[in-house]
Amino acid sequence: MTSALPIIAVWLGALALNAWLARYDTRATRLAVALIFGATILVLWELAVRIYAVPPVILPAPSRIGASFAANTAILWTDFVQTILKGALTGWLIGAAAAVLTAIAIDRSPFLQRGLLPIGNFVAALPIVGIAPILVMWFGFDWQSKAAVVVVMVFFPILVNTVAGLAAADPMQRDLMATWAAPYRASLWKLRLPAAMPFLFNGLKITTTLALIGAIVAEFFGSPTKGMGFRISTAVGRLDLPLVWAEILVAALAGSLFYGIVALIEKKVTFWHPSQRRQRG
Amino acid sequence: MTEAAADDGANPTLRGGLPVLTVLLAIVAVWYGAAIWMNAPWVRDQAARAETVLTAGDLMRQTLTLERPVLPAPHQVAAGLWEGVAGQKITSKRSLVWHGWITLSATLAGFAIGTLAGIALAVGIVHNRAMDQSVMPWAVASQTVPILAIAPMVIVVMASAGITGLLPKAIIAAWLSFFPVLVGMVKGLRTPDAMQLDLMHSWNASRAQVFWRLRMPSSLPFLFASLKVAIAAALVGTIVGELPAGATAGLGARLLSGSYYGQTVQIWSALFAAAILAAVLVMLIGALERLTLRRMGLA
Amino acid sequence: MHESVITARDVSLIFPTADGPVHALKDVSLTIDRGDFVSFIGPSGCGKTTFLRAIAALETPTGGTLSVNGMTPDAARRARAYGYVFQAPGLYPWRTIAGNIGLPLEIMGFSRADRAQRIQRVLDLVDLTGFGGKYPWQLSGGMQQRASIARALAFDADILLMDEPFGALDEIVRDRLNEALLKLWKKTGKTIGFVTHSIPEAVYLSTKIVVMSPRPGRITRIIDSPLPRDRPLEIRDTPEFIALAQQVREGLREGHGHD
Amino acid sequence: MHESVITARDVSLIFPTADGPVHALKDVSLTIDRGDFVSFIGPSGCGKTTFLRAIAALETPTGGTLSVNGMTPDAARRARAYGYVFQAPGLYPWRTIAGNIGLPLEIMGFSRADRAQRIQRVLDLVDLTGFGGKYPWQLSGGMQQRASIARALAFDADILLMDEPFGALDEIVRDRLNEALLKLWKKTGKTIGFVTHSIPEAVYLSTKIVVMSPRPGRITRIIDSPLPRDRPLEIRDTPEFIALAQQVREGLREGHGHD
Amino acid sequence: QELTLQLKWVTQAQFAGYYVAKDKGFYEEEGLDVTILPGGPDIAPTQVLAGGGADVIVEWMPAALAAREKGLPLVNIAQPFKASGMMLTCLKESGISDPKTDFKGKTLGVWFSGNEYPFLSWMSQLGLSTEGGPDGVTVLKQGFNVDPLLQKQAACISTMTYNEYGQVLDAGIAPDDLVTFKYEDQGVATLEDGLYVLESTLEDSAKVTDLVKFVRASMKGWKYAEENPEEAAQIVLDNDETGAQTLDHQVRMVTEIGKLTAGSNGVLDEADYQRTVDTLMAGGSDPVISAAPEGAFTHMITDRAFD
Ligand SMILES: Nc1ncnc2c1ncn2[C@@H]1O[C@H](COP(=O)(O)OP(=O)(O)OP(=O)(O)O)[C@@H](O)[C@H]1O
Ligand SMILES: Nc1ncnc2c1ncn2[C@@H]1O[C@H](COP(=O)(O)OP(=O)(O)OP(=O)(O)O)[C@@H](O)[C@H]1O
Ligand SMILES: Cc1ncc(C[n+]2csc(CCO)c2C)c(N)n1
Ligand SMILES: [Mg+2]
Ligand SMILES: [Mg+2]
Repeated sequence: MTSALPIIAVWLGALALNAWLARYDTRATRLAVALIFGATILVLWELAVRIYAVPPVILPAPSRIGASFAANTAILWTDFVQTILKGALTGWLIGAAAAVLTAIAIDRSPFLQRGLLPIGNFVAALPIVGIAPILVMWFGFDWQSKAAVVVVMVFFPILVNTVAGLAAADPMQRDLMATWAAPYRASLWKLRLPAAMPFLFNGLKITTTLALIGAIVAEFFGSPTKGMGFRISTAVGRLDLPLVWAEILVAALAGSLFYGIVALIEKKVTFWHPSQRRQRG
Repeated sequence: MTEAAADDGANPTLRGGLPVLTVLLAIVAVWYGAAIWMNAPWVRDQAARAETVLTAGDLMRQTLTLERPVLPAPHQVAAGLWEGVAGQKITSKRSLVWHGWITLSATLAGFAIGTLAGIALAVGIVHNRAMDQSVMPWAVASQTVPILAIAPMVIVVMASAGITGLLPKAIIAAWLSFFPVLVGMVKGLRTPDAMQLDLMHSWNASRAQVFWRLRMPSSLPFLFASLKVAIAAALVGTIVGELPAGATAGLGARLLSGSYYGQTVQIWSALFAAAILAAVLVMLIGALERLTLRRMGLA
Repeated sequence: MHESVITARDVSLIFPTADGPVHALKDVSLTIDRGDFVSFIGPSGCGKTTFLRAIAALETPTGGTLSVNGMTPDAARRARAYGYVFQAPGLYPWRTIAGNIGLPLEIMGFSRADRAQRIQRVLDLVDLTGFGGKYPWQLSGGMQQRASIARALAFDADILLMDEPFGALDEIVRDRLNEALLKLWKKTGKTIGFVTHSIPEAVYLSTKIVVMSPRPGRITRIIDSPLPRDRPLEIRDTPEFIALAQQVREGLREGHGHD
Repeated sequence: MHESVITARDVSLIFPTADGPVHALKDVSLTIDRGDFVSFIGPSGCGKTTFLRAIAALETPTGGTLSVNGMTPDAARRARAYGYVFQAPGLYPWRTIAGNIGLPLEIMGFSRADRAQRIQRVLDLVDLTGFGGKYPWQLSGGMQQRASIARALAFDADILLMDEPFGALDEIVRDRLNEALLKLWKKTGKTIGFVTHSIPEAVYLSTKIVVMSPRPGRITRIIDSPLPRDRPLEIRDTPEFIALAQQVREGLREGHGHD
Repeated sequence: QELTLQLKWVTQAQFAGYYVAKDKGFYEEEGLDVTILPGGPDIAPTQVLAGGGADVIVEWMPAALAAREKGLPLVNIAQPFKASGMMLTCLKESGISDPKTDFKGKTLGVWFSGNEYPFLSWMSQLGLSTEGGPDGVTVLKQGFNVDPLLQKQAACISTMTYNEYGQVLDAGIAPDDLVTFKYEDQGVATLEDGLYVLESTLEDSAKVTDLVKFVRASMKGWKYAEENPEEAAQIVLDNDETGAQTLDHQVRMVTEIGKLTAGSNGVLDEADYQRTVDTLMAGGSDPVISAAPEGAFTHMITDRAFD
């Protein structure tokens, strides 16, 4: 029991520090709060691994992961380019574009709405572990098949959100368009899409992380000898857990960056939405 | 849109299954075409190896009846599904119903845990500045951890702690499904406009009251959109969790064992079973959504 | 020039609601000629908004016939016959005030230069010079309402439908805008449908005053104004004006009596 | 009974916006006594809404001091001193009219029976008997506005702040509600802050009329009314009334001149 | 006495001996209650062992020795598989007949997750780079099945004599259209399916006794399976919870497995061990193990089981 004391002490200390910092709402303190939160987790992890002598082949300590990260930067960079830049990003862009176009088609035609949406639900629910082998069979071993998996994975969440968003314009705003006899394209560009943006970005944000998962996991089903998924599965086989976690660290950093960029664009694009304006009370 | 909705109500065929049927037919047609096209190289190769000459009819017939096609034809998948669902006692290990049930129970458990966690975190984020600033980046980071990589570790660690069966799978499912709920709810809970919040403020409503009477109701459209994504994610999580669980039971195990042996028809049947399951779940949430919104006068 | 622009014959409109149908309009018949300035006045809930919406093809009557410029309201809508000011401002939050005013102009294909010049003109007209770059939520309620009036005036629709456009404005601005509207109307010969709650406003502006009454919504009086088209503000102190106002007030009383 | 309830001393409020700060209030000083009925009148954008919001602790002044019941506005808010009617109805679309009116009552912990009875009473008061079960979007604009007034009246706050509550109503309903409001005020001795654009309304209702002017928003005149507290509608034809109205009109003109 | 065995792969005839021993009551006769956990592509049995999820694992020696170097003290206690079943299977039409000359510029499918070592070692013996290019070979991380060969995404793929090779044949390709290179024949064979435990387990005398009984009963199961392939296949089928296996395939697998277990009585042959170590140490620029392992196997269990 007493062995848990340092863990509890660190935890409470960090909690208090953050609560105090959060009262000063500046850019610097916001960053600090997030970093302290993360640092706390890492310290707790390190302490737990050391105090309870967890075998490194089960869970390596952050210090070991850091060392492995530093020692393998070249490999990590190659894998990052292969999996994230080529696989995830390409797939996400294609998937998002396809989903938005489909959402517009669905929104335009009630026929398609009734016909495509249920089937869209269905396609989206195809589990990635089932599609990945098939897509690897169809699109080959390289990043193209990973991008295809990502396309399938991100499509549905973006579709659902965009369809909801296109329905979000309020009646008076639509009536206005009607009184101007705005052609479909105009009301799409100038009303429906802007009003859909908060929802669309909801979908885009959720899928940033799905894209990474998809690209990495698809590599488990066949890949060239590089890529994060490849490295993770082979490193597990060699029990090189620090390398596995270093790859996971890269994935987490890349994912947070990706998400952050999308969130930033969201802020710029949907500045007018109440959730983006300063909150009162 | 109002016009479209009006047309729609006026035309009874649109309310029925006609659109779904049409789109479905189109898909099946494309699918058959693709099956012939994708399986043809193999059939031609085989013919060349056997040094026989193929007529167009032979080619077509053979591409649609291969035992391990690149892309199975719709009727092959349908037969596989029928065989898996109706051709077995539902307690049989070859029954898709049995495997489906195992997957479903873990999915629902994971979905419940994930949704609760997502909502709880979102509530925390909206109400607590320290959480607002610290949780989100790490929630994002948590989702970028490739689950397929850590799922075996989760299973192994939990198994060594004596936890096996449904719970480890449910936890992986929850891991994947809490995130869409979190993102959607944070947005949804922040949706009320300034005037609505000001009113609450002028009544000195407590945070709980603002939450239950304003934030929660106005977040529902976002919540339901997220729940649909989350339940699909939970299913994926469960299936992923079923792989390293020793690939013994559940649709995930079915999928994978189909993969080992290149049993495309079995893979596709399991895939469809999973997708049907998910589609049904998503539709249930959709129905719940309509019901709730109608009761709230919003639909 | 007695060409009729809007003809309503026995128009009825019923909203089905959860607790029974609401008779928003019942047997409404009315002819509006080209160049008429018609005010609609009546207690809240009597169907003024609904009737204006039906003219603009935003609602479909459940009975009777309604024609605009000899076409269906919808055909007229497609021909861009309407400028509409809604009861609430309905500005798009993602566009600045100038952007909001410019929106219908963009849609109707006005050139960039023409747009800029029109935006400037209507901003001046509604006293919002210098606010073009602000976002709707940065303006006061009255300013938003004026922006929405400016938006409807920016393109030159033949028929202007205005639903309580000046409700949120103070007397002085209101007077100024009333004058401006009259000037515009005389210059352009537009046909105007105008909902108001102010009897003096209705009398001052209109060539025809339609008094309505609720449950079911219907027309109780149609009063043709004998006032000349040229109306200085001082006309409001003439006996004709006061008599007319009295007539409208009586019409309103009657309607209320029916409750 | 000259106990001061609201005291503003040199209150300033500046909104920072992308294109420079907006001076919404500048050096506003005012004392409101218990039981006063104070009207705010002035051109659109002069800071009426902003001042009311500052009193209700919905905005924080950037300069000067403001106290309510001897406390800060925020403390008064916590003590549930305010009933507030916003310029737009602001009804919650997922609640019926009765549900909307009952909402603050629920929040303040009134019993179910008490709630039902109060809802009934205020619905009657604003002439919406029978509409309790409808949703906001099933009502006309004026009906929505009345519902929002009913909501603010349902719980008995000491201080009632009303931002153009009667803007969307016709004269007759408006007269009726004006009378009802006066009766309520006399009976309960509430302190009322009231924004309006109608000079007669301001004069008819108030014990004190505050005339404001924009850019920067400030008080140009404070007129104490010599009219008695008992005011039949006919008081509007008395010379005192007309003189007072003229005074207000002049104040307004001055303000507009500054543009 | 309870004992948990973690398999390297899914339930199939590759592990017939253990399933037969369980179903035929051989474990029970020894007073053991054995739980058999199937593996899968994402299960590293070594990790399960380290996490305490199993007492004994079935693992290939390269992976076991690599884990040992990573600080997980695995010890081989028995070796039911004498010969290696791994080979490279190529389509004849790809024009490969001699490994020394024909692999250049080709794409080869290889299993990773600890199974790649013998392949890498072989390539380094042949002097071929595995980084692609005209003078090397392009390596694909092969998934679970033989699709890359059927789809012609690779000229050759890794197969086991008892499993994937049969699948290629099942897919409709005649043996005549194939060329195979057994690792045994290329001199790079490494020991497969052995039984491994942690060093600490061997310090517990009660556990050691259980292991002795376990190995004895398991070998009895293996011998029974060799003699009754049909029945063994049926037993495996009964134990397959996924319901994905077919009897034909499992019968053939038992038969092929029999050829690999035939030469073994469970005792590890030190010459085989040495050859495995040599192969792994020769592994090109990035050898799998850097130093000859010490104490990576023990005869203690088999000695006590079969004396
Ligand atoms: N959130 C805001 N951001 C920036 N400027 C604002 C904001 N709210 C109000 N203003 C500005 O403050 C000034 C006063 O606004 P306020 O709403 O108080 O006017 P008002 O007197 O109520 O006008 P009206 O009669 O039109 O409602 C206006 O110029 C307005 O543009
Ligand atoms: N969408 C709707 N669903 C149901 N009833 C409606 C709907 N819209 C309007 N009504 C009803 O129709 C009647 C007429 O409404 P309308 O909005 O035309 O009144 P109005 O004359 O414009 O009133 P106000 O002066 O208050 O704006 C009202 O009783 C209202 O409750
Ligand atoms: C991902 C993955 N692919 C292949 C193997 C190799 N392997 C080892 S045992 C066995 C069973 C033979 O049918 C196979 C295929 C592996 N371990 N992991
Ligand atoms: Mg109206
Ligand atoms: Mg205001």
